[in-house]
Amino acid sequence: MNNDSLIKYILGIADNSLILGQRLGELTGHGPTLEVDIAMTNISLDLFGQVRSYFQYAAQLSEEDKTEDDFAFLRTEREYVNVLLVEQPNRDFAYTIARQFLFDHFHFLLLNELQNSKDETLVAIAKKSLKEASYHRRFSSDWIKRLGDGTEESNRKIQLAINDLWRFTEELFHKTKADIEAIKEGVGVDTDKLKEKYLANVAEVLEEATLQKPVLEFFQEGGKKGIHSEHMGYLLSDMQYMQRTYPGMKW
Amino acid sequence: MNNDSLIKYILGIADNSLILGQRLGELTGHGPTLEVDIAMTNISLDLFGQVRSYFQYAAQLSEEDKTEDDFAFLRTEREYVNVLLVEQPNRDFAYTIARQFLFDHFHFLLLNELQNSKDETLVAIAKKSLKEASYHRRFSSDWIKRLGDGTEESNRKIQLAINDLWRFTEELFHKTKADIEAIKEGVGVDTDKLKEKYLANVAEVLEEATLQKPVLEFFQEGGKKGIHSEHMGYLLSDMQYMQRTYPGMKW
Amino acid sequence: MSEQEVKNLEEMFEQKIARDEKIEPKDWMPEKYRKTHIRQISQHAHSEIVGMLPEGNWITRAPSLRRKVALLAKVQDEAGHGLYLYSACETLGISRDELYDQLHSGKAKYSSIFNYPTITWADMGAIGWLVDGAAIINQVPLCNTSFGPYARAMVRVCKEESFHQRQGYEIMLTLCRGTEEQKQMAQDSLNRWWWPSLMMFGPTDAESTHTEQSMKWKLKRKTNDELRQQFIDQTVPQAEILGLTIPDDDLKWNEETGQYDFGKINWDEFWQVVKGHGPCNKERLQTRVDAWENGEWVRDAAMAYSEKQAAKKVQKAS
Amino acid sequence: MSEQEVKNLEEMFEQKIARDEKIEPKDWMPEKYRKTHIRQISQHAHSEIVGMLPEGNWITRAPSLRRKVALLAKVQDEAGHGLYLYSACETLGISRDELYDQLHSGKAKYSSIFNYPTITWADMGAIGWLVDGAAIINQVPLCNTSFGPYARAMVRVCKEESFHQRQGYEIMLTLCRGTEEQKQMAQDSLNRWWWPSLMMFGPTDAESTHTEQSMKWKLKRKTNDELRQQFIDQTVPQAEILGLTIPDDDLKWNEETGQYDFGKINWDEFWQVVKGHGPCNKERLQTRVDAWENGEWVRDAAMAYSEKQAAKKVQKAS
Repeated sequence: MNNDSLIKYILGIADNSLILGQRLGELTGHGPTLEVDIAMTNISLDLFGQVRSYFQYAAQLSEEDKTEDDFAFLRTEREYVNVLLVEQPNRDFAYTIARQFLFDHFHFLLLNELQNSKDETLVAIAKKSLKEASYHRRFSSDWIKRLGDGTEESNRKIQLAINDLWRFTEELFHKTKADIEAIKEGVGVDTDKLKEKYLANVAEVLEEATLQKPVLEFFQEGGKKGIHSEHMGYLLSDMQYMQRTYPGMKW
Repeated sequence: MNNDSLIKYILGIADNSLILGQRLGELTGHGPTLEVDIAMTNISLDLFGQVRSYFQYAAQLSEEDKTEDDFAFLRTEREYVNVLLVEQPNRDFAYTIARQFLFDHFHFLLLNELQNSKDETLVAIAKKSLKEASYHRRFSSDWIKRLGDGTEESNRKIQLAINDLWRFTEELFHKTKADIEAIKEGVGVDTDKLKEKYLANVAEVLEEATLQKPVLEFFQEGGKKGIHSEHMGYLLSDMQYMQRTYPGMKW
Repeated sequence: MSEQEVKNLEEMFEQKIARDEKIEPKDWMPEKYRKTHIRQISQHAHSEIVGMLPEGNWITRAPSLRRKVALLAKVQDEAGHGLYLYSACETLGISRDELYDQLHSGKAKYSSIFNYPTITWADMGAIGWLVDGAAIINQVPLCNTSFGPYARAMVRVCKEESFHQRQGYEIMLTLCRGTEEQKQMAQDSLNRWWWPSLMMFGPTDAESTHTEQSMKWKLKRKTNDELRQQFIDQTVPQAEILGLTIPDDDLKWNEETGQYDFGKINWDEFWQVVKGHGPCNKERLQTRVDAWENGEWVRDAAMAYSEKQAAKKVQKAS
Repeated sequence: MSEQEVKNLEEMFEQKIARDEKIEPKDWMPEKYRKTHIRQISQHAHSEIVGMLPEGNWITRAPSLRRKVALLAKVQDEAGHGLYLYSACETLGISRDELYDQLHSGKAKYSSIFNYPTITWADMGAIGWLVDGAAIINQVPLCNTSFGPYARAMVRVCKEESFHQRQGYEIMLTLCRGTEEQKQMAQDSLNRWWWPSLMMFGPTDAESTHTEQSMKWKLKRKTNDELRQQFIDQTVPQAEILGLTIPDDDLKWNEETGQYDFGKINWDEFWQVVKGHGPCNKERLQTRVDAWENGEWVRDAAMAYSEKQAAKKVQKAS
């Protein structure tokens, strides 16, 4: 497949890690316990590590003279293609964990499949990232159980967060033009094939956590087309602040 | 006095209105009642109107080819010289009103004196702004009374906000080099002469509001030297977002 | 009252409207008239209040002081419209708190257009140009509606809306005369707001309910489809001046009808948003509810204070 | 225990320390030793935790991915240091909750340096270079302190701090080799952090309490002034390499003493900050308290869950 499409395919994966990493980065120093603080920062670190691998590869593929930081910091909001789920704010710990949980289960399955890509660099990144994603998934699932089967208050809060964020789960499986092309070339993962497993895995944890799996008629989408929620602009104005204010400088 | 110093003197006044206007702008659409929402937006509008007059004058004085927007949007954080008080966040309505109240009483006295400046443009701006500031002062003082002499909860909240923000009041009267020069030239207001009146006026309202006037040993300063609180960076990253992201464009 | 008496009153009432006389709050009116007006006026008021949010989203990030001031003033005007409209509604014997309750509980609706996110500065232009443009077309006939307080409120609202619309168009014009990036931003915004703006006129006449009754009461003078057509015919030439392309491949001038033909509206999307599942329905409602709940202690304080003041006055007087 | 017995134990205890043997939690120790160590170790732990905040402030705004990752990792290390230190402290018979209570109520102190705001990216460099630099000088001797758990924690802490310090210096170096604007940013940051860094060594020896006892227990090996001098002598040449000017007109090399002479420290500022009136004392404490209070329901849930799980296990076993 041509480099441009491949870059787009890569951004479709990498932007999720970038924006979720950024959201988690907001929380460092504010966790409910020191141990959780450390664990969440760790997930953020893992995600940014993955982002760097993806963007370095994209920079290499690009015909323009680009760096990983150009991809991270110098796109307009409309050019970021992360799903809406990952940009949702840290309303409270329940939302943070629910967001993480709903993403991790997808992320794990995606990386697992990405190991079979025809693109060797993506295979290498997938293999390295899969271990991390597996740990993230365990961490967030464990917390879903703790909160779900903890106190009455925590059950209420985590159920509310799951209910609220559920509308963003469908988009995880949507395909852009670049996705479809990458799948045809044997490079990309056909997310359709992950959906059943995703829903089963998520349902299993929710059940163990004594939580209800939401039933929804309508889902939200937009992020993959670069149409984000109003939260995104504020996230970006902080994230891009230095690069925009001091263009072209090295740090 | 030379233009550079005069510009600095002007920024020392204008930046307070700019940053406070920006803080109030965050609240539009989120007020406790529609009437209060409208009133607060009105104050924000007045402040930005004043800012435009000051910055247009500063642009005129500047030897570089500058516009009002350059002053508003294209300085680094260290170059804004507003007092710490006005950049404090909208924690809740009590903080917003307390901040407004503590600023308005100063602002009114300042503008009142500025009418006697030897600089005619400043006199004109002062005359126009004084009416607005007088209305702001009445609005915020009335709310101090309502909250202070309202319910037990509102009394507790507004007292807390007053106590917390009191430490920023001393800086209102501090003088920069440009201030001292402007005073010597008969252009600037000697804030020393406002202090007693300020404290008396504020005390009078607090008393009527059944609130305690805080007694403090230590005060905070920094804003007038461009050393701001950590809140300022986030305020600026939003405020400057468009100008930084799309440099040199007209809107 | 006997059935006959009611019937007589109703007849006189209908005649009054037919003569283009205004119904005033103190006048007798059928219960259905009252209810319909409460529903429509409050829905309109809620739209103004919720409509503050998508634009309020760009106040802190407006790209120039001039634009920031204009945007603040515009959002403030919307709050003002909300205020007149709530007042007009209150004359029908319902309190503002009840009206808020209906909004916050999801019982009352507001214009679906405000459930789309404002994601670029150009959206401030597109909203003024298209959304206020569509609103005016919907609202101008209401300046002559039968219920006096509503008609008078609408006169004022329409005047300001028309100013807002010009302002929005001017934002678009500036972008379109700017850099390539700015022009793209304008085009992208038009692409996102065009279809939702067409949906502002409501379902096609075939699907629309209440129309006949509303016509009689002058709550409506033209059908949804007529108004929609008027909007399109008015807007297409404006887009041409901007040099922007309307995102509708089927849009073309029809010599025969003297109107533009246009493509199929995605009514599934329309109903999804109306039912509460648009991109921002949850956020908008949550924001309103949060503002209301966070403001409770403030309203309580104001109430307590004014009661204390009143008591003091009484004490002095006695 | 008789007075004589206590005296014997104390003597043995002092001899053990003198022989450079470690005191372990299970060993007998004088009450004052225990209390002094709780105070110092917890103060040190609190400093790590509060110290996460000024740097955490720049995580979302770090200027490159590489720097963002490094900063996240650094702040995470500080959380890790907090964890070892709280654990070391807990071996002295105090719970972590009690320690937090002391922090949140303002009873326990933490290093005053963290009450200054981080207002530019260069502050991430200056903190690494100067603050971690000063911390290392304060802490290296503690790797050989008498209380085993503290000494072992410090070995790990110092190793990481020294990595952080190099990293901070490297940030400064990059800025100083960058554009004029970046160099100015570095200079400005040095101007703001220099004097507070000197204050990190505490009051002058003349004003310092506890020193003698602390020396005996190897909680201190050099006096505040000696350590401060060591820091200055080490840092001035580093500033020269950067091409930055130390903001002290009185700073100059003294051939005779083989050390730098330096200007007067503003002890009023020092005491103001220590007493809780520094630029960010209120914000730092509020942030910690907010995190703790907002996390309460989470900790409660985790507790309830683990109790349920334990109960289930017991049920299965029986």
